[in-house]
Amino acid sequence: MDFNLTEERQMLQDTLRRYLREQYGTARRNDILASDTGFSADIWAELADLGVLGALFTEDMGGFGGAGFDIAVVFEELGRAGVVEPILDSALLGGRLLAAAGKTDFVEQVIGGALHLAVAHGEPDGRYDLDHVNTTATDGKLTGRKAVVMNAEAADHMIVSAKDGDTIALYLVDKGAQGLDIQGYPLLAGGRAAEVTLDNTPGDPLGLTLEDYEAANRLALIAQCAEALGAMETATALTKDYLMTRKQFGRPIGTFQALAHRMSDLLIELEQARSAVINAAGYIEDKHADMHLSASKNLIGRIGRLVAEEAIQMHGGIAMTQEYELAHIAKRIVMADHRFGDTDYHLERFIALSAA
Amino acid sequence: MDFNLTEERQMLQDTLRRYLREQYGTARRNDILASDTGFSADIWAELADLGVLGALFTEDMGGFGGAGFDIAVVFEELGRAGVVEPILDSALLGGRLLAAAGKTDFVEQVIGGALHLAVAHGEPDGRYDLDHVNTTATDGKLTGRKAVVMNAEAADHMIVSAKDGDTIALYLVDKGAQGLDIQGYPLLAGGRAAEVTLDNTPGDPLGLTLEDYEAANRLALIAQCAEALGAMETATALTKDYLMTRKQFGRPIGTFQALAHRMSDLLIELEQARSAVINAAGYIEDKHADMHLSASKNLIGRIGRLVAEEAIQMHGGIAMTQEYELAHIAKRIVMADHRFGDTDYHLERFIALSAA
Amino acid sequence: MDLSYSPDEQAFQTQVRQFLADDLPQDIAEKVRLDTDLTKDDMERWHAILNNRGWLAQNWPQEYGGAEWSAVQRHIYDTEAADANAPRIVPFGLSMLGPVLQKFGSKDQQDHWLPRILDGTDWWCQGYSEPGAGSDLASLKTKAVRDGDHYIVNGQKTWTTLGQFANMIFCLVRTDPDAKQQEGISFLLIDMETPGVEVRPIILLDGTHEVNEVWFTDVKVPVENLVGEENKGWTYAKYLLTHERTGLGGVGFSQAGLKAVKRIAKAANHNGKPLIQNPHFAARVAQVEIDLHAMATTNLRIISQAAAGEAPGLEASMLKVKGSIIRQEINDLARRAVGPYAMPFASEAVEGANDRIPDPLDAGPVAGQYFNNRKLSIFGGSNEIQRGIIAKVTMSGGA
Amino acid sequence: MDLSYSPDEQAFQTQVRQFLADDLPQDIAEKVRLDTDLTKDDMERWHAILNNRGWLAQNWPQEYGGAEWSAVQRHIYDTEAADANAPRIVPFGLSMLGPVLQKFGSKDQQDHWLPRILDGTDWWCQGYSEPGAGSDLASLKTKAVRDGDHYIVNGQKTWTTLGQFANMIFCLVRTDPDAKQQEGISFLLIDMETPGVEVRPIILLDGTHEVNEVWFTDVKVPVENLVGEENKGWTYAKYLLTHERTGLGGVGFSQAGLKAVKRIAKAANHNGKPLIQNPHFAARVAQVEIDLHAMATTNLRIISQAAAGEAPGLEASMLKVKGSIIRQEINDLARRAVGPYAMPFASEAVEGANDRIPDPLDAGPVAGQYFNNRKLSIFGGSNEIQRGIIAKVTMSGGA
Repeated sequence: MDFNLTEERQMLQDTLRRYLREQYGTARRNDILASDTGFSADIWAELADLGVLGALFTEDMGGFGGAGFDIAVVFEELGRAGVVEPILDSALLGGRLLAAAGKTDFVEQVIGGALHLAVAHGEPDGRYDLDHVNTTATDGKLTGRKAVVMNAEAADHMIVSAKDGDTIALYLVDKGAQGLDIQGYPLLAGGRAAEVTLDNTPGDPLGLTLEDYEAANRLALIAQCAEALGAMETATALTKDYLMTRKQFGRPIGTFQALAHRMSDLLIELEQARSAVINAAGYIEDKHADMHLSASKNLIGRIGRLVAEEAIQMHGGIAMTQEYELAHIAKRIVMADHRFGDTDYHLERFIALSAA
Repeated sequence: MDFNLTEERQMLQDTLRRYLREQYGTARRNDILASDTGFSADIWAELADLGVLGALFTEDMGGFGGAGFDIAVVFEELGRAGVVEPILDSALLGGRLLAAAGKTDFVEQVIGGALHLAVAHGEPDGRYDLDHVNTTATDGKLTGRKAVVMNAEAADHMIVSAKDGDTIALYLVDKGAQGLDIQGYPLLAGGRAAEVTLDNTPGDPLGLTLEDYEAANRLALIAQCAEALGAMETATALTKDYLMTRKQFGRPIGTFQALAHRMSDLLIELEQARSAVINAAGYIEDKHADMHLSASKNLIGRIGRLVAEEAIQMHGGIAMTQEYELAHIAKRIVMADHRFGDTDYHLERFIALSAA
Repeated sequence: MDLSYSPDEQAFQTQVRQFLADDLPQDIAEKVRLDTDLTKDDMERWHAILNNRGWLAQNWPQEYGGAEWSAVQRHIYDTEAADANAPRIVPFGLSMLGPVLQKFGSKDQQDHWLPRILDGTDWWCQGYSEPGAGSDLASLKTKAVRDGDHYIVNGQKTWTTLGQFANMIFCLVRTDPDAKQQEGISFLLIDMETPGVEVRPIILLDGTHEVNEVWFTDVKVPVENLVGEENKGWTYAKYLLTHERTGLGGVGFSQAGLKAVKRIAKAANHNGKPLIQNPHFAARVAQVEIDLHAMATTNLRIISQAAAGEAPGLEASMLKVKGSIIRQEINDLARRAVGPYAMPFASEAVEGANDRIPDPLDAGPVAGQYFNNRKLSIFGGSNEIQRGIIAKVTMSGGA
Repeated sequence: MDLSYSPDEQAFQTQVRQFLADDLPQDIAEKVRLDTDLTKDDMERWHAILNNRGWLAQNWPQEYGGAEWSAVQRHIYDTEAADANAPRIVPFGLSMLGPVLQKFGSKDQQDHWLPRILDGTDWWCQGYSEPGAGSDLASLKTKAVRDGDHYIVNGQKTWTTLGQFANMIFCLVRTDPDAKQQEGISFLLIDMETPGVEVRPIILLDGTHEVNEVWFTDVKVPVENLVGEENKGWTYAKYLLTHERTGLGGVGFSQAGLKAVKRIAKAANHNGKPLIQNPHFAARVAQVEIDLHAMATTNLRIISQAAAGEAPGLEASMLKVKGSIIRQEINDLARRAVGPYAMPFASEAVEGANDRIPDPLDAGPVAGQYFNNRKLSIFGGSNEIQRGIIAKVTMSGGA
């Protein structure tokens, strides 16, 4: 048993935390949120320079990390700063799928920050079901509709799942490909997504199946849990500061017992959330990995709701205003529940997997 | 709309509350709890004299009440005082079944307090399922086992359900009937029950079916909800008093904000519980009566657990001791969840009935 | 005990239902259903329709042009209106200022201001809260200094709901700086077009513009705009806070919201079956439905007491706490129900964004509403304040 | 980061498992599984078996005859022991008094008392709490007045666990009545057979006799039974409270409890199917299992810090709160699982009652245990006290 970060990961964490603290304050982020693209190319390039994207890939793939704990370290820091750049979808999910397909040249560009990807898997009535794919592939031509595709507008390439006969397979679709329609929109917690329609759109088969998608999806789950944890740490820290700053009847409101006890409960649950992320990252190679991931995503979902709601409530009015840091952070936390399966979805999956 | 008690019910409530306050204190009850029979014949006779048993029956049946609100008023007061005498099973459930069977002479004795009954319906592996009956009836002879039969030892007659072919029917079995074996034991929340075995035991068919049992069971549900409400009122009152009496750091602990806010939540939930009982009693003739009853029993179960646990927690050590009033009351509240279907059972039934 | 409506009440319910079916504009109802922001014109249109029917000032005495409904009638209207997706009546003039003027205003003030509330000439907003004061109104700092026939007002109000549409604001201002906390406060009516009044929007976390800051810099207010006596404003404010405390549970809104959740969950897919058949989701829905059903009865009990002349005290605080928890839980269920489609962002505050948001379940911006309705447990006396009141009154033997 | 045991730790685990399989008496294990009260003889028998193996004083240094296990080893033992239904080691002599004597006792005291703890000559109990003092130890009132070679002790202790079996009690007593709250307290060892010591049972709400009142009337205690210095007892008590704070979450107990719940729920019928297949029950079980799984990792993190020499502070309080909530939830699930059979009442305190209780699911007295374990969040520093500590330390910038 060992609960210490390796030296490399500790350094990555320190570097990234310092960079984001200095470069990714509320004002900067609000500018990014208000921008047309919904993300900053400069930040992206700088994160690539810092090695943040490379940390998501193994040495075999041209990176210098790629394990569960590398991903957890990176996304916890991104979450702590409320980063809206679509690193999870573009670099991690997209990049690891291309790495699995052996597209080493593409992966190199992803690590370098030059290539942007989108992964178009979910469909309008598929909700969180991974095997729900009605998009068809016929002779390398894709037809169907994909729902809430993150980063679709900015992506140079899109990875699209489709059914070729009974088999779900993944295809690479180029930006501007024929029959590809992208209807973009902003997201509540920042960034942009799109409804993507394919109409006989040419796609390059990646030689990947649903199983490969599921493998990448596991990494996305670690990342999403870690990101939510980081955001919860910020929400808790903001609340703690506020409770000690804001006064009523001449004393900090945090010294009133009801709020103090509720704050304690948040801190306890935060430790639980931290353990959930450690479990997600630590059991990723375990034969029960999916069960552990569902346990973690469920717990992160439950604790996330509690932390977001309690942080807002204990702040009071100020937390209801868009310009206050917590507003954005709380949205990141709650919206994390809408990605890769929500609290109930993973509760159900945990029950099925633990009964098996 | 009218939320006032009729004059008669108000009088019944006042009389019963006064009687129990004077005659059914902690010391008296502890004597009863420690007794072999687990109930007091004197109390029973006096309750009959006060008209408490008669209030459970309609005028047609020889009583002077019998409606949902009559039952609710009686059992709320019994619950408030933590009464352990098996009025619910013996007088209400048993009595109303005999009334449904037209046994007016028996009902008269029940109302007068002279006749004690037991209802043997549930079976060891039946849990809360009403239609789970494996006991058989062949030519008026009953064979099978009945589980946790309340008041079995003291009952003059037992009403037993059994399957005659495919039909569940009810039979009257006399005390001391051939092949009747009664293994009694005390109950955690007071009173006694027994495992009852029938081996070719003669039973007198009452002409009642499972539907009749379900009708009587509805009244038992009202009673059980109301009893739990009364006990919750006592638990809440005891806690309120304790919080204002017990001091720490020179002030009543109830003035500390955390406990004060939790006390407020209990009071809010107590109002919810009161409404649940009103709904149970008020919709008993409604075509959706079962849905309303399940809603009420579910809510009473949830609130009951909260009230019992919070009352104990806010008291601290003293509430852990058997001799303190709250210990008994908390047990009554929690054990109410194990009768006539628990919180989960009724949640499921509510979902089924409200989808229909 | 009788849980059903009397024949008269049933007849009234039919009348209300018919009116809503006939007269509620469908474009407005659709906006309410989808939680799209209503324009000022939408709200004024609906007020005019209600006023035309004599149902705008539901709680006013008939002598002032009110409908003078009973508590039960108002409950019936609220329930039916929520079910029909009617907009809520903007309360500042009708439910808040009106009763204060009727009780404490001069004859001149009543004659001047009350008809203008009914016919929509004035749009009122409320100037109570100040930055840093939280729920503690007694510590307010906005000053009004008497100068001849005028007061000179300086200070800042915040959380002013729909202040961007208002031409008038009723304010609590400090007129005696030396008096103790709750004394020395006056109740002043201020024309927002007076020089020195500035309204600045506050954008809420879901991107909506509902509330504002209102700044006063040397604003001249005629003395005839003082309501009642100088330095007695706290009394009037308290009257307003204790008056009109039924309906705080938002039963109608919750019932409408739960209906919407069920509709969405019947349409939403979950592993190839409707989400509503998923036992975990169904359990959440059922529990909040059971809670709501009990609270509706609690609400009726309080209304029935109010009808019998008893002032709702603690029960109002209880309803506000439980009501906000239930509504917020329903908002949570709605956002869960739509799955990934909770993420797209619709906001009037983001230009043109409303048009392009996919919404295959026809649910509206449920995640935005989830965040927006966190306000229910914060504004208007937070749940913590309410719990404090309940504890204080109960523990001192008051209940 | 590595969540798995090292090869050495795995080997140790195998050793422990083997020992438990070989040496744990089956009659005792069955009593533990069914939560039947253990007799004094049962507990002494198990202590002797452990002592024989050298594993009784797990945290003592080897120089005192201890096993000197690491935090991880102790965790492994705790988990395996809970899984095998081994009785817990009675902590008063071994985990509480032992370390205090080793740190603050005289050589004579160590030589005399420590071996007697190991070989079972003495059964210790703890005299800290007093009536009315709650979790506030500093306000204690039991007095010890020096009189020649003796102290004369007068006062009352309460919540004395297993005091009915003990022949010795270590007590906090007030030796300087004029000193401030936490000063003037001494740590005294008292032979319970001394005249003037009286033990009175407290029956808990589930009918069990676990705790006692201990009364002292002019009890003569030799001065050599003073540990350390007079009036410094608070320091030793604090050492004891901060020492040995791993394992507070009761992970092993919860894991064993959850396993039992699943077994019961597989056997219990619910509408013709095993209860465990009921989605609502399964959801409750799954959620607590997920909570517990995370807390087990939290527990390991703290153990790993302790192994690295860091003193667990706040984390211990956090574990105690969360651990009690999880165990109580598991107790709640167990009582739900057995349905109507939760109602029968088994208690040693009721003569002969144990024999006649029907228990078709072989679950033991789950409802009694549900009530009994409400103590987890009350005794040993209530959850409210722990939350206060967490808030105080965190808010003052300590974490």
